[in-house]
This record gives sequence, structure tokens and C-alpha cells, in this order.
Amino acid sequence: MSRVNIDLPGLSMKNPIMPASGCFGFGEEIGKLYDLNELGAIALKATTPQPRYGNETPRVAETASGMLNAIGLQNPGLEKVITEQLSRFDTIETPLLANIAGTTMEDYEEVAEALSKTGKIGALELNISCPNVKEGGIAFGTDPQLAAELTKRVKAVSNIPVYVKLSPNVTDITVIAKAVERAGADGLSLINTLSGMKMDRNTGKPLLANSVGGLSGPAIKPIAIRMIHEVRHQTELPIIGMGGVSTLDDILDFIIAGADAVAVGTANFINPFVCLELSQALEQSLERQQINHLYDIRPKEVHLR
Amino acid sequence: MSRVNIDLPGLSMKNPIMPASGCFGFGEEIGKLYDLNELGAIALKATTPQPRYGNETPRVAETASGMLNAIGLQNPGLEKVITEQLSRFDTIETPLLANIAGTTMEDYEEVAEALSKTGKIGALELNISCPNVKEGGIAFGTDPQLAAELTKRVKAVSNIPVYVKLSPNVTDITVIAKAVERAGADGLSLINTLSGMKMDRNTGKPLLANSVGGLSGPAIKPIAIRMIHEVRHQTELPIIGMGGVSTLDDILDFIIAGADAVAVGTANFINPFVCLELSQALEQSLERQQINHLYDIRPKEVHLR
Amino acid sequence: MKKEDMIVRDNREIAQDIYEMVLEGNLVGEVERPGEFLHINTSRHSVPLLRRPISICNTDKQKRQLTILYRAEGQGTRLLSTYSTNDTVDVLGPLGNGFPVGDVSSGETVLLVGGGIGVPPLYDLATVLREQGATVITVLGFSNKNVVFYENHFQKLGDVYVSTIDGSFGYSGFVTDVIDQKKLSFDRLFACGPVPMLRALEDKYPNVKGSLSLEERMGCGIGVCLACVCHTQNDPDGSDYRKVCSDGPVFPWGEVVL
Amino acid sequence: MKKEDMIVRDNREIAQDIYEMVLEGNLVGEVERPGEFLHINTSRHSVPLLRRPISICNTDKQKRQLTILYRAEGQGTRLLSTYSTNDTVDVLGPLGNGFPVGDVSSGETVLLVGGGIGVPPLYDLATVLREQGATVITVLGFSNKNVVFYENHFQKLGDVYVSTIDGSFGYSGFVTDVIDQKKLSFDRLFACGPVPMLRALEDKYPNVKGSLSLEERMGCGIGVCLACVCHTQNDPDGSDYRKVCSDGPVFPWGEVVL
Ligand SMILES: Cc1cc2nc3c(=O)[nH]c(=O)nc-3n(C[C@H](O)[C@H](O)[C@H](O)COP(=O)(O)OP(=O)(O)OC[C@H]3O[C@@H](n4cnc5c(N)ncnc54)[C@H](O)[C@@H]3O)c2cc1C
Ligand SMILES: Cc1cc2nc3c(=O)[nH]c(=O)nc-3n(C[C@H](O)[C@H](O)[C@H](O)COP(=O)(O)OP(=O)(O)OC[C@H]3O[C@@H](n4cnc5c(N)ncnc54)[C@H](O)[C@@H]3O)c2cc1C
Ligand SMILES: Cc1cc2nc3c(=O)[nH]c(=O)nc-3n(C[C@H](O)[C@H](O)[C@H](O)COP(=O)(O)O)c2cc1C
Ligand SMILES: Cc1cc2nc3c(=O)[nH]c(=O)nc-3n(C[C@H](O)[C@H](O)[C@H](O)COP(=O)(O)O)c2cc1C
Ligand code: FES
Ligand code: FES
Repeated sequence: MSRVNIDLPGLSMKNPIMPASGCFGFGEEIGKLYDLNELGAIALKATTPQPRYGNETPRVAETASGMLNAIGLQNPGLEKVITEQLSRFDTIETPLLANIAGTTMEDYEEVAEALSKTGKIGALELNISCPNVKEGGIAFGTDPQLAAELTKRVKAVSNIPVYVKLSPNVTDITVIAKAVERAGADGLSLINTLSGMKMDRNTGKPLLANSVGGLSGPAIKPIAIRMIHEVRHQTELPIIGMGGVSTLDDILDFIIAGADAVAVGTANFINPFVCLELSQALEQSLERQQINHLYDIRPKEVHLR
Repeated sequence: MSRVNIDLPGLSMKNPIMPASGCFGFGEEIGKLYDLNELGAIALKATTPQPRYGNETPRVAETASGMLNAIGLQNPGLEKVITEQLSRFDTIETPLLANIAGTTMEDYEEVAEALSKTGKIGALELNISCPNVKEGGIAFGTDPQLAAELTKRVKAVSNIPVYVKLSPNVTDITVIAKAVERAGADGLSLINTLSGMKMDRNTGKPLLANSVGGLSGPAIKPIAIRMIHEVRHQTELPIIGMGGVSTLDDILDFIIAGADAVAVGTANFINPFVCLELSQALEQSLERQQINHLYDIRPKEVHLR
Repeated sequence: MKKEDMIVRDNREIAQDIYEMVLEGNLVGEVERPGEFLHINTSRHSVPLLRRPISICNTDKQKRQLTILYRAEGQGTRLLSTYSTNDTVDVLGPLGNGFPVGDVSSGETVLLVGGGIGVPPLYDLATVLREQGATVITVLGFSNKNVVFYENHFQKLGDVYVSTIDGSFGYSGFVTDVIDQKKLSFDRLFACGPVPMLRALEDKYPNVKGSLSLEERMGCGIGVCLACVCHTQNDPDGSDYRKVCSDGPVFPWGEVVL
Repeated sequence: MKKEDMIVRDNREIAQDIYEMVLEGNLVGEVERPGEFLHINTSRHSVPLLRRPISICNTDKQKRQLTILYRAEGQGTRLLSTYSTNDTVDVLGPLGNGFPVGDVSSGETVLLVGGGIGVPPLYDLATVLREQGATVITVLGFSNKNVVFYENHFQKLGDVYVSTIDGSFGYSGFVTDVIDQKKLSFDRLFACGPVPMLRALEDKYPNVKGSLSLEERMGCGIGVCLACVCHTQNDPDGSDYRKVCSDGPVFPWGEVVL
């Protein structure tokens, strides 16, 4: 056992760091930059039953210490993900967290069932929180009953653990967290992006083609930390924490606040090597301080798991 | 008529800029730095029926492009506000927007009635969105029925216009906006701070004594813009927009997005002259571009008022 | 592709708000073709957060130096303009595919058309094409006299025609007006500049051999985030796409929707 | 109070992570008493967002210069340490009330006790007190030898005792240990340093004449935001308070709850 390995349902991680969904594609590009075996896990880009082109451009905009994106769940669709993307990981031991999305419950069931059957996925992550597609997803993330029902139905067709990725665009995130816990979720991912907008002063209109986009990056970290802290005290589920992580200190903050693992999103765009660098820095830092295991940095009362 | 004057219910403003509640106290300190007549309006610090000390310190923490505060509605209480604070404005023409808070509906009624009777206040701003006091306020801000009832009751005892200051910590801010509009609100203020947290790595605990604090500053601007844009398309009420304003461009963005006036909060802490400087810069900029009136920068379809 | 702290060797304003920056580092050794770009982190903190894509204008592999030209306009590029000699800049690159110079035979006449801040990559391109024995004709369009740059540099490599929209320098009008007026003929066309210019060229020469370089707002710059996609022209079901950062920024004439 | 872009005349490390910075500007003319502070914007962008309160250590009104000493520790102070001579810094000040030097009569013996980065304001204080004809004894506490600074400066103004917690320099232990050991006697006590030190002094000398300077996290620095409040000791209903930024940072002995 190392200082940094952790075991989450379906994800046996050599360190607590994974790229966040949508910020690493399907590993193709960054896999050329470093050995993906160095990662704790990998969250894949959202997969939907059919291929999606996503929204028109511009799809990104910059804000103070953050960015807005409205990619719109662009992905090659379930079939191509299985045939063209997953084989890339055949020689890689790092567990995969497959992010799945859709417009109807049936969409989620279809993708969940097919992906879990491939035997190549460690766990599923239900994206019920994408603010960038009008038709759905987000409704499941804001209504506890719908979230619970979706969780139940996906659990029923999956033979691997199911994480639910929560939306921060809600009045009380603990209500959704508890609802999906009762419905049988194996873990939680939080937070997804906050719904935001930037104006284009030249046109007087929103800058993004989709008008609204998801806010990510350092700007949202205090909101992520607050939500993780709240959820940690209300559920027993393991938490994959994310939102603005880009430094070693950020990772420690998330672990202290109650996350069991940490996902890194936007920071990959500024530094494609960031996940690798952070995992090395984390191990070295604990070694230097002679801390036996990462979780020992938590104050006792947070150490629920 | 100047290029920048605007008329909102109870607030006849020579320019669209006012300091935001809680970021200007009762005008005592900044009133020594410049002539308060230069401001469009002044939002006063929240007043509660009784004096409040507020939360323990630390009360502020810094985040990426933002800050957290957990002042906890410290104020001298209704009586002293009337006897000691309001007289400062006897020689000042700038209209006052009195921010009122409380734990019960009766609290709001009491403060609203007393303040509106003084004849010194242009309009009231119901703070139903303070994330930093456990007992109340925030519940009124997240439940549309409570928000509407509170609005009705305050309207019944006030002889001046009533603005409702909305919380961004909700799933759908337009629901609350429409509820208070139907209940008779004369205007809306948005957004208040987002609930956030920062960890203290030395103790493993939240840094703020109150654990949770309100996030303000440039980091939240995209969220404010999105909410103002949404609300603008769902209600007819005038909107006082705020959240991260610190430059002239920020003001233009808020006006384009749908705000009718703009409040400046956190930026006063970095530059106590900011409201003065912005109002001068705005007028000069419109003059240079020969724009007759500020609202002419809006695309037509936003121009609801 | 490297992520490197490159050393600033020079950074100066060469026209109104147009800067020429010389950067030194090992990354220069990896540049393969004209039209590749750098993704530059203009700050060490989170404002601005995202990198800025800037084309490579010229490389000197022996000196391990390259030149970029940029317009100091928004937050990031204005910040870049404040860098001094010997400062370091966090650069990711080289990125993108570059112009297909290998397709050009010796003796061909190649027309290069650049608009505004789209001009820089054409300089490296002109240099390489000349080395390959091609004849280079360059048409550069700017909005006005104050922002004209590098016309002398191009003059050393072939005929150059400069136009300004307001007529304050060179020919008056758009680049297409100059091409018409001068009845320029050519075997191949490479273009980089604002989309309206590219569109006008495609409309004018629907079947020419050539390539164009596109701009799009980017996140990662390496093909991961799907911020920078564009549609392909021949795409019945609308799900086909190209990424400007990694499939482009240079695309064959007529491949993508402008 | 002014908001001014002051010019950096010097900025150098004088002990481990301890910097001495000399700033020039008109604001210096407004400094009235030792113990006042500056509120410094360490960046021109929004990271870090808030100003940093730093005490004025010394002023030279003729040269329009003042000195500050700071520990480069967090984001803002580390950034401050990168400023070079002739750079400008956005400063708000002078702020706060300062030590009540007017209360001190000629001939009085004043004990100054400083801990760590609480030492700087005492230097200006010692200078003024000496000018007023008081006898100054200074006790300075640091954590270890590497972070000791300004002991020579104080030596020119009176007796100085330096202690380090680990005993690596001067006396070993806390400032209160030194005071005991040396049996120092005095008419008045001024102190600035970490709260545990201030508390130990208050416990030891509950009835001494004197003042102490407090630190608290600040927003505005000018009394507007109520970030920096503290309770008063004599306050039955818990609603009385002082603002460290504008009522303090210097408070009469025993006035506020530490
Ligand atoms: C492949 C490629 C090559 C380029 N080469 C050059 C060059 O050689 N010289 C040059 O001056 N400019 C070039 N550009 C344009 C340059 O990237 C933008 O002008 C720059 O990013 C604007 O940043 P800013 O800080 O000035 O503006 P801001 O307004 O602060 O930018 C905000 C955000 O929008 C993005 N953005 C704004 N305008 C553009 C644009 N035109 N293209 C792409 N992203 C944009 C920024 O990257 C940033 O993410 C190139 C763009 C691309 C895609
Ligand atoms: C009246 C007064 C005078 C001071 N004089 C000096 C001085 O002369 N030299 C010196 O080195 N330090 C002094 N300090 C402490 C100094 O303000 C902090 O060390 C500094 O603000 C920390 O900023 P940072 O960027 O290093 O830390 P960060 O961790 O980045 O700071 C984060 C936030 O916490 C605040 N903060 C952190 N520590 C403190 C603290 N101890 N006191 C107040 N706010 C804090 C910062 O201002 C900032 O808002 C003084 C503080 C006060 C209140
Ligand atoms: C460009 C982009 C694309 C994203 N795509 C997805 C996605 O497909 N599925 C998903 O669950 N989250 C997606 N996210 C959200 C991230 O996984 C993450 O929750 C969020 O960005 C917060 O983390 P960060 O601040 O580290 O980026 C995306 C984020 C970005 C910036
Ligand atoms: C220190 C502080 C105190 C505040 N106090 C109040 C308050 O008393 N009443 C209120 O309605 N809003 C209060 N606010 C919220 C602001 O009025 C404003 O809505 C918010 O800060 C967003 O604007 P900004 O980003 O410009 O600061 C306070 C904000 C801060 C930072
Ligand atoms: S910028 Fe990320 S895919 Fe092109
Ligand atoms: S820091 Fe704002 S009141 Fe003291």
C-alpha cells in the first residue's frame, strides 16, 4: 500500500487523481504525452446513445479565474465509443469511469448497459448535470425524484458501480445526494459546472452560440468545497471532488473538505501534464512530511469512510 | 436629461451606479472621501430590528478572483440606524435604498414600516438571500411562496417601493422573481453572494468562523449575468444588477444583459473611490461615443422597460 | 509538442498595437511546417486563465529562436506586450498541422493572401516556398496604414501587393479587389485571415488548389476539449467535424464550412 | 488617506523571507503616528483580489519615503517580493490610529515588545519616543535566528533584548521569559505581535499603562465592511465592538478581547 492509493467502488486507484470528464476526451491526445498508467483513474467524455455534434461555436469564453463552455456533449455515440475508443485502454491498467448522458431515462439505460457489458469500464458516472443541452440531463439533476428513479434504473441494468455526478445549480445539493444514495448509487461526483453567461459587447448578445455555458476553473472552487463539505456530512457515499483544482494545495483542500478522490478538469487545458505532475507532487509531499496516507491529513470528524 | 440618468421606482438616479448593500456601511467612511451626491443611489447596510454583532472572526477569506464573507448582518439595529445613521444624508440628494433583514416576517415588517415612515428612504430592498445567518432570511429567498408572502406583507406596511434582493443559491431564480413580481414587488436586486467555503489547511477545518461564507467579486460575474439575463426575459420588473462589477466594461455588460442599474460591492474594498470613478468614466465614454443614453447600448429585444 | 518556459529575446511594437516577439527554446527544434502555432499562457496566475493561440511567423533553428507577431488587443495579448527581454513565457507547442508545403513543386506560382493579423504564418510559408523553388506572390490586406507590417519582409521573397480598406496605404479596398485589378494568376492559393476574406476567396476560386488557415476560440489547443470544431462542407448528417487546433488550423480548400 | 501609485525605491530580503521595501509618494506626508498601516494591492488583476495590511516601519517625510517590512508568505506578499525598483505599487493609506505617543512624557521608560512580523511598527515608535525624550527598552522575539531582523536598528535607540524560541539567537524562549530574567521595569508598555504573545503580556501586566496593536483579516481597511471587528472586554450584552482597521489597530491595554 502506498501513501496515495485509494479504493473506491469499481475504481482501484494508485493515486486519488483523475482527469474530469470532458477535459481529457477519450485519452487519445494526452495519452501521447505521458503514460496513462500514472493516473489514479480516467473519467471519459460523456457518451450518448447516438453521435452528437454538439453546439455551434463559439463554445468557450473566458471569465475571471474561470471559463465558460458549451460543448453540448459532442461525442461519437455509444457504438463508436465502444469500437473505436475503448480499445485504446486495453494495455492500460488505470480504471475507467465512463461518463454517460442522454435525454431520456432509456438513453442512460442503453449506454449504461452496453458500456458495463464491455468489461472495460470500472464504474459509470451519470451526468445528470450538464447545463449545456436543452433537452435533458439537467432536469434529472435538479429534481430529487427523477434523479433517484434514474439511478435505480441504471443500477438495474449495470453490473458495475454507478456514480452520480451532481449539479451545483440547485438550492440544496444534499437533497439530491441523499435521494440518489437511497436509490442505490455507489458514489457521487461533484461538482459539475455552474450555469453562467458572458456578453459580447460588440453584438449586445451572449458570446457563446448556446447563450449559456458551464462555469469551471479556480473561480468555482469555493462553491465546490462548500458543497462537498455539506454532502460529506449528509451521506456515506464516496465522493469524487472537483471544481477548480489545479495545484497540490487544491487537492489537499478537497480531501480535507471530504472528497475521497479528486478530478481535474479545466486545468488540463492550461497544462496537459497537470494530472501527472500533481500525482507526483502529492506523493512527494506526503513522503517529505512523513504522512503515511493521504487520508491522515483529514481532521478526524471528516474521516467518514 | 443626461446620458446616464435613470428613473427606477423610488430611485431617481443621476447615474446607474450605486454601492451595493454591506459594501459601503452607512456611508460614513466613504462619505469623507468624496461627495456622495455623485452617486446614482446608495444601498445601505442591512438593518435588523435589534442590534446584531454578527459572526465571530475570521469573517473574510480570499478565493480566486473573489472573496468570501460571513459578516452575519452586523448592524446597530433599527433604532440607532434611524437616530444615528440616516441624518448623515439630510444634506445629500442621492436616493437611499434601505436593505432590510430579519429572522421572521414580523422583523421585516417592523423595519420596513419604521424606515419607510422616516421619509428619508427612497425604496426598500428586502434581503431574503443572506447566506451567512443560520436563523433565517435565506429560507425566504429559496421558497417562492415564502418570498411572495413576505413581499406582500412588507408592501402592505410600506409607503415606498419595495425591491426584493434575490439569492443565486437556487435551482431556478426566475421562479422566485416571478413569485415576488406577482406579490407586488416594485423591483429586483440580483445577485446576492453565492454560498461558498474555504478550508484552513493548518487546522483541517473551514477557515471562516462561520464555516460558510458568501462568494462575491469578479469570480461570480458570469453567474450574475446569466441570472439577470434569465430574469429579464421572465419579468417586467426593473433590475438592479450586481456581482463582480469593478470596471466600466462590467457595467456595460450588466446593462446589456438586462440590468437597469448596477450596484458595486466588493470592488469598493479594493478601491474606495470606485463608484465615483465608474460614474465619471461611464458618462465620458458615452459622450465620446456620442451615445445619447446608456440604454441605447442594449440590443432592441432586451429593452423591455 | 513541448511545454516550455521560453526566453523572450525581443518584444517590440512594429505597428500600431502589433508586436514582434522573439522567443528562444528547445521547442523551436520541433517546428515542422509553416502555419503551426503556439499556445501561450500569458500569465502565471488565473487571470487570464486560458492560453492564447498565436501563429509561428518565422523560425531560426540554429539559434533555437522563433518569431511571433501579435496584436495587443484583449487581456492576454496586452499582458504579453508587457514582457521584457529575458523574461520567460510558458508556451505549449508547436501545435496544429501547418500548410502542406510538400505538395508544392518547384516552379509553381503560389499566391499567398493574408489579412490583418492573419499575415504572420504566411511569412514562414513564403520563405519555405521560395527555398523549394516556387514563385511567391503575396497580397496583404490591412484596415489602414497604421497597422501595416512586414511588407518589406515579403518583398524580399517575391512580388507583394498591399491593400488597405481605407486606402491610406497601398491599393485601396479588399485583397480580392487587388487580385482582380492586377489580374494575378497562380497555380495554388494559401490564405490566412478573417473569415469574410476567406469566404470571398472561396467564392471567387471555388476549385483552386490550396489551403486556408482558420481561427476559432480554443480551450486546450491539443484536440481534447472540442471547443474549436467546425463543420465539414460535405457532411449530410451534420455530425462530421474537424478540430481547428489539431486537424487544422490549415484545411484544404473547400473542406470545412467557413 | 490617499490612494496612490507609490514608487518602489528598494525591495530586498533582509532575513529569511523577510523583505524591506522603500516606497516613495505623497502619501508619506499624511502619516501622523507610528503604528499606522498601509493597505497594499499586490496585483493589478483580480488574483489576489484583496489588499494586504502592512505596518509602516519608518518614514522620511523629507524624501517622501517610507519603509515597510513584510514576510513573503502567502500569495500577496510573495507577489510583493517580486517588485523591482521603480515599479509602482497601488497603496491605500495611511490607515488606522497608531500608538498614542502624545501620552508619553519625557523621561518615561517605555518597554516595546515585538514578536516576529509584529516588530516593524515598533521601530518608528522607538524613534519617535526617543525624540520625545523617553527611554526605550526593546524586547524582540523571533522563532529562530534566520528570521531575526532590525536588532541593530533598535540598538541605536536603547537597550535591546532579542529572544528566539529555539534559542538559536539571543536569549532562549519567549519575550516574557526575557522580561522576567532581566527583571525589566518600565512605566509604559507598547506591544505588537501574535495574539498568544499579547495575551501573555496582558495576563502578566493586567494594569500596566500601554497599548497593543492587533491583526485581523481585513476587507476594506477603512471601516466599511466590518470584516475586522473584535469584542470589547467590558461589554455585557455582546453587541459592542471595535474595528481593527479604523478604531485600531492600536488599542489601549485591556480594551479589546484578544
Ligand atoms: C491558430 C490561430 C493562430 C493565430 N495566430 C495569431 C497570430 O499570429 N497573431 C495574432 O495576433 N493573433 C493570432 N490569432 C488570434 C489570437 O489567438 C487572438 O487574437 C487572441 O487569442 C486574443 O486574445 P486576447 O487576450 O487579445 O483577447 P481576449 O478578448 O482577452 O480573449 C478572450 C478569449 O477569446 C479568445 N479569442 C479572442 N479572439 C480570438 C481569435 N480571433 N481567435 C481565437 N481565439 C480568440 C482568446 O484566446 C481567449 O480565450 C490566432 C488564432 C488562432 C486560432
Ligand atoms: C494592521 C496590520 C499590520 C500588519 N503589519 C504587517 C507588517 O508590517 N509586516 C507583515 O509582514 N505583516 C503584517 N501584517 C500581516 C499581513 O497583513 C499578512 O501577513 C498578510 O496580509 C498575508 O498576506 P499573504 O498574501 O502573505 O497571505 P495569504 O494567505 O494569501 O492571505 C490570504 C488573506 O488572508 C489575510 N491574512 C492572512 N494572514 C493575515 C494576518 N496575519 N493578518 C491579517 N490578514 C491576514 C490576507 O490579508 C488575505 O486577505 C499586518 C496585519 C495587520 C492587520
Ligand atoms: C470543456 C468541458 C467539457 C466538459 N464535459 C463534461 C462532460 O462531458 N461530462 C461531465 O460530466 N462533465 C463535463 N465537464 C465538467 C467537468 O468534468 C468538471 O465537472 C467541471 O469542469 C469542474 O471542474 P474544473 O473546474 O476542474 O474544470 C466539462 C467541463 C469542461 C470545461
Ligand atoms: C462584506 C460584504 C457584506 C455584505 N452585506 C450585505 C448586506 O448586508 N445585505 C445585502 O443584501 N447584501 C450584502 N452583501 C452582498 C452585496 O450587496 C452584493 O450583492 C454581492 O457582494 C455581490 O456583488 P459584488 O460581487 O460586487 O460584491 C454583502 C457583500 C459583502 C462582500
Ligand atoms: S481547442 Fe480543445 S479541441 Fe481544439
Ligand atoms: S477591514 Fe473593513 S471594516 Fe475593517
